[in-house]
Amino acid sequence: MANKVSVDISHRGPNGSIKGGESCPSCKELLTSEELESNLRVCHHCGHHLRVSARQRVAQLADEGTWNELAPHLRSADPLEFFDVRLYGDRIDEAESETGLNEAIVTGTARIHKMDVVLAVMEFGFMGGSMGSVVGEKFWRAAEAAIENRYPLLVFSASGGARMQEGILSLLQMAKTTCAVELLGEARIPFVSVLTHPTTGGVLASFATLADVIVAEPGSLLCFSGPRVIEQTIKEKLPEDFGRAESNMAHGQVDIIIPRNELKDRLVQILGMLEGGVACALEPLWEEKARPAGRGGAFAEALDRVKAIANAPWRAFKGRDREDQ
Amino acid sequence: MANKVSVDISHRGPNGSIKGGESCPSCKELLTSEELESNLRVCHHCGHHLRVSARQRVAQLADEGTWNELAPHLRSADPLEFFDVRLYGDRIDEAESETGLNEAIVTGTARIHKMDVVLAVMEFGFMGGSMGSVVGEKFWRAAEAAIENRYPLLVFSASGGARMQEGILSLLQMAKTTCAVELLGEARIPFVSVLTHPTTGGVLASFATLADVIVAEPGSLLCFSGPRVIEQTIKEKLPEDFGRAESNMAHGQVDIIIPRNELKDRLVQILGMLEGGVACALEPLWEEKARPAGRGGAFAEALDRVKAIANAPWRAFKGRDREDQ
Amino acid sequence: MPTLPGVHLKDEIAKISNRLMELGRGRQPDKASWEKVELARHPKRPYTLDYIEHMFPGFIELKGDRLFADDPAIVGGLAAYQGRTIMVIGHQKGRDLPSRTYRNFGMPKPEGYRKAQRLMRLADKFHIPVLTLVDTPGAFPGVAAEERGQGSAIATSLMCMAKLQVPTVAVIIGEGGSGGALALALADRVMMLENSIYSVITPEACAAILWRDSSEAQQAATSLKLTSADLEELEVVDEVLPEPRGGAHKDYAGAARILKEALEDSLRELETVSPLQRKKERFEKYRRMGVWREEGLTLF
Amino acid sequence: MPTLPGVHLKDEIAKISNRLMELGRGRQPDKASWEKVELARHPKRPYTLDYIEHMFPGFIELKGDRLFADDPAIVGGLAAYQGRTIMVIGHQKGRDLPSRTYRNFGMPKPEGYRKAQRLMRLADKFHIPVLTLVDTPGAFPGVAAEERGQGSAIATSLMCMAKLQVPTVAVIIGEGGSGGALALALADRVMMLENSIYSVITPEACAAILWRDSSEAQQAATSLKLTSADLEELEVVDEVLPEPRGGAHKDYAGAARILKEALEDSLRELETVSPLQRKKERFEKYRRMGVWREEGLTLF
Ligand SMILES: [Zn+2]
Ligand SMILES: [Zn+2]
Repeated sequence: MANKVSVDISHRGPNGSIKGGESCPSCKELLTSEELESNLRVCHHCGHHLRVSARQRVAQLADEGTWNELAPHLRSADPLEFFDVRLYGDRIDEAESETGLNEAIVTGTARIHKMDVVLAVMEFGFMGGSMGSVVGEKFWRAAEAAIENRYPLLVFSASGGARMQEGILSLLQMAKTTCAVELLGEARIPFVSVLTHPTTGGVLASFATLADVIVAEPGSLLCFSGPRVIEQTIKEKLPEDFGRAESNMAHGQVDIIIPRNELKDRLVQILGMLEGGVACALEPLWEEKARPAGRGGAFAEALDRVKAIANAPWRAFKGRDREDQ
Repeated sequence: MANKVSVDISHRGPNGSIKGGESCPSCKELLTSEELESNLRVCHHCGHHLRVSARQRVAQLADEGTWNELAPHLRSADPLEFFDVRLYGDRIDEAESETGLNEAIVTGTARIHKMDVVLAVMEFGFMGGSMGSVVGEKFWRAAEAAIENRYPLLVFSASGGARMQEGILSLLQMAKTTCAVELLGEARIPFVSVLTHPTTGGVLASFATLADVIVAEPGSLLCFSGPRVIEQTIKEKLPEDFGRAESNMAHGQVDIIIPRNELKDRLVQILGMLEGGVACALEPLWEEKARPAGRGGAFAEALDRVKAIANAPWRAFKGRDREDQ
Repeated sequence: MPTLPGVHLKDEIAKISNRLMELGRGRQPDKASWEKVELARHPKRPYTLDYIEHMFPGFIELKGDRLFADDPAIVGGLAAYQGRTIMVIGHQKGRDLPSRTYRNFGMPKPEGYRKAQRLMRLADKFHIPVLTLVDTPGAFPGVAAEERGQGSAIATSLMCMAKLQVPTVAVIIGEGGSGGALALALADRVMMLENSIYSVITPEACAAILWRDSSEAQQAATSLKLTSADLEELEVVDEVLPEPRGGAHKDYAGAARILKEALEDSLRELETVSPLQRKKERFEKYRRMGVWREEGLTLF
Repeated sequence: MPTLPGVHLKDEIAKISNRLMELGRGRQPDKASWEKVELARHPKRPYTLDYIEHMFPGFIELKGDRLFADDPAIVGGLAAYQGRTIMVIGHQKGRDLPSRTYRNFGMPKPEGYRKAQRLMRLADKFHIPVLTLVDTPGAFPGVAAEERGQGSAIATSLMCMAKLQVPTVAVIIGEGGSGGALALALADRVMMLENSIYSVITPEACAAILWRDSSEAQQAATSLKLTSADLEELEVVDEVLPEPRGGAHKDYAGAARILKEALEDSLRELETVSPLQRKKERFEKYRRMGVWREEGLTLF
């Protein structure tokens, strides 16, 4: 199931412009690639957190050589034969060559400070991090892997919303990923969601906000409806801090904002503490048969379900030429 | 356990002043006792709902001759030997003679439109409907009776809050009644709460708002902190509609406001519909042994607990001269 | 065969063949799709409370999320139904200007979704099946709604429906608009009225984004595949319910009768299995949602 | 012997004997009670975050109710603790004017209680014991707080604590003010620091209502029986924790050490029983709360 792929962060930034340097989107200072890389792509002038590509994120977090990509061969089909001014397939091809990824999410197992996790990272550079069938399916498989291996699930989201070119199937990924989160919950697998800039629409309104602990990166835009849509509705310009992580936290929607340089340590700490509770419950001090608890009854049940589902015949996409699975 | 007591509404109103008539507190029109009684103590000029005593409430709701009072002998002790400008015992005596009740709540079984229920009605005339140990204990026993008989629980609240003269023991009744509601919930016994004027403080902040369906009478004042306390805090006069049932409903705190002349019919309808779901679930169409559902596992469990608790040695109050129970 | 980054012969062939197909298809927008959009939004189309009136005479509306407010853009409550009880929850639009404003044009705020969740949990507690009626342009896009967690409210609504032990039936009766519609439609059975639509985005917004021209809405409506027939083909809905002649707006009672029969059939079927099995099947269904390919398979 | 309405010989005798007692007792307010009130409110008394700092170095604060706001008057989060995890939740006062304003003088709004509930449910999910630290004059009495359901927020907080499967320990560390305090104190073990108070109403408010004179607060403090010694006698708290010499405000580290030891003892004890048994014992405990008489028993 897993497939070793080495992490390569050298050749592409999130918008393909890493060669030489970039100017900080906030303070406009020029930052060299070296400065950026050494400081985890945080501006050392103003502290602005620049966008990080999925592969860079994996490199920042995973212990050297521990990344195993999951479901690396999943790619988009064109179930609606969608046409607008361009072909969906052309858009996919372009996104692939710009990002070096074949979808808007990469998933894998990794160790972070020696802790085994399932890690899923969205790539905003891939069609705006939009969630289509492949994002949903990869998320599901990542959740499955977390349950099967009993690893916690750590998800970094960055998304403009739904993949319009997959129409209603794109919308339904919200339901699908929610069901995956419910399975995680029944198995008592810790799930931590890190909201990065920007996380909006259907991703914010499904798995990203259903985690046990919701972390945000400083300054990230987090909203369901985009600022432009809201401005059209209220016919006013929005305040600068609209929908930012800090505002979201004040409004009770985010547990904790963690600057990028502390992220790795703090995430391991949080995951460890959630695991810590479960670990203790695995060997209870009491004897009496209590209701299903922890990784006893509920876990076994959730696992059975997942397995039953995994054995179910997958729905075929149109025109496939041989059985997958 | 139950004790037949006939319902007598003739001699006393909520403030002992029913002889002859009253003027409507809202429109100031004079209303004769006959008018009031025939219209369920609703002003036929302006629709204002005048306060109803506990006994009047029982008479308005219970089918003729079906009321069986529960725990009629429970009365307040004076555990703190509380003293202020008057003795607690004197206050109790006065409240008893003013209301003809021996506490701020009466509980019993009754039939309402032929539906068996456990009915608990608070009496604001009894020391402002304050909740002391007896109110808590009578509520608990009412919940027990509901579970044991599998009758739904219908509670009318009217309270100024805690019974200060019982100090911390009064506060703890909030915890006690909450535990009783949790037992009802585990047994899947429908619990409908009717908030009447006024319901405030510890009663609002415990069982009264923990019901499956929260009903309010029109115009009732429903708030945790009293208007005077809030006015002192914000140093402003409150708007007329502050904390009223209608405002509470707009703010999402109340399910439904029912005028008194529809109350009996609607309550039976609501209780019946909640019961209806459970009744169907009692005889499921499926065969497989599912998780404990309805009045199967969860109910049996809740009942066991209640029984175990009922057999526990009651805490003695100071100076009692023989075993109760 | 390498995965990334990918330009492969097979892909190229597929791409060219797609381009050729594209020339032949869709340059004229499919008028039928736009017609459905207009019917779904017809100002006289029956709304949730119209169906409730015709289907459940003893309906008792229950209001409020017990947190912040009652949202009139979603209504819900208990109904007696063939000697048993059902919880009915649906989006509610207004018909004239005051009621449209009051109902916020059927666009719920977080408190609407939280009310729905509260009522669903109540139903679950008492083993009462849940029927949802879906009819919204989408969740309300406003600053305060965002601040109160519009995204989270929709997500928890989905989660709530995923968790339910009771049978759940959702019917798209008008506009099934995006996440704001789906939030009430994660159900064991999802049905659409013939002239309703269900889409990830409004055709207008889609056209504005992809064509940069909202007058291309008719084209977008065709591309999005949002009609009941499209969705049945995509296996997103389980059944399409035919409407009375001329559309539901011509015969409220007739439309309600059709809906009621479909509900009865669905519940009869759903109640033959255990809650656990029902939930499992619900998960299997949503797990199958989506179309993807794995490497080595050709594009079609 | 008839019950209602009651003037009986036995009662009369009791009444007279009470009156006689009253003449002898309490006309001088008990200075000791008022001293405790002042110590419990001492401006240098350690608050929740002070205890957390000394007890749990790796504390991670988690904010927000996921509904409306984060309430700084209640703080909560995860802490590592002897190789395991604990959820710590407590009221938080401020120490200078800006922080007092920010913390709203330790008076929570509904969002504070709802945050606490969210964190408790999270703890329950992962079998993490819950420690609550209680220190508030009471829930905030404000119009908006009322509108967002202050009463309901406290009630659901109580219900949440009643439901928990994990061990729960509550410690009154300062002011245990009314329902706003109890909302975090429905626990398996309830302890009080020696110089804390726990009362159904503030002495000032009690005096204003009963004596119609708030300067009688000292008298009210005595009558209310709000000191740790009173509450231990009334069996409302399980244990009184002695404070370092001169009071907790003289030695934060010492006070934290005492609290930590008491927590460890409590958890060790609570974890020897099953969740079900623990919950049952919790219910039995609260079911016993209160003092009443049944007819036929004399007044004392
Ligand atoms: Zn900068
Ligand atoms: Zn009047």
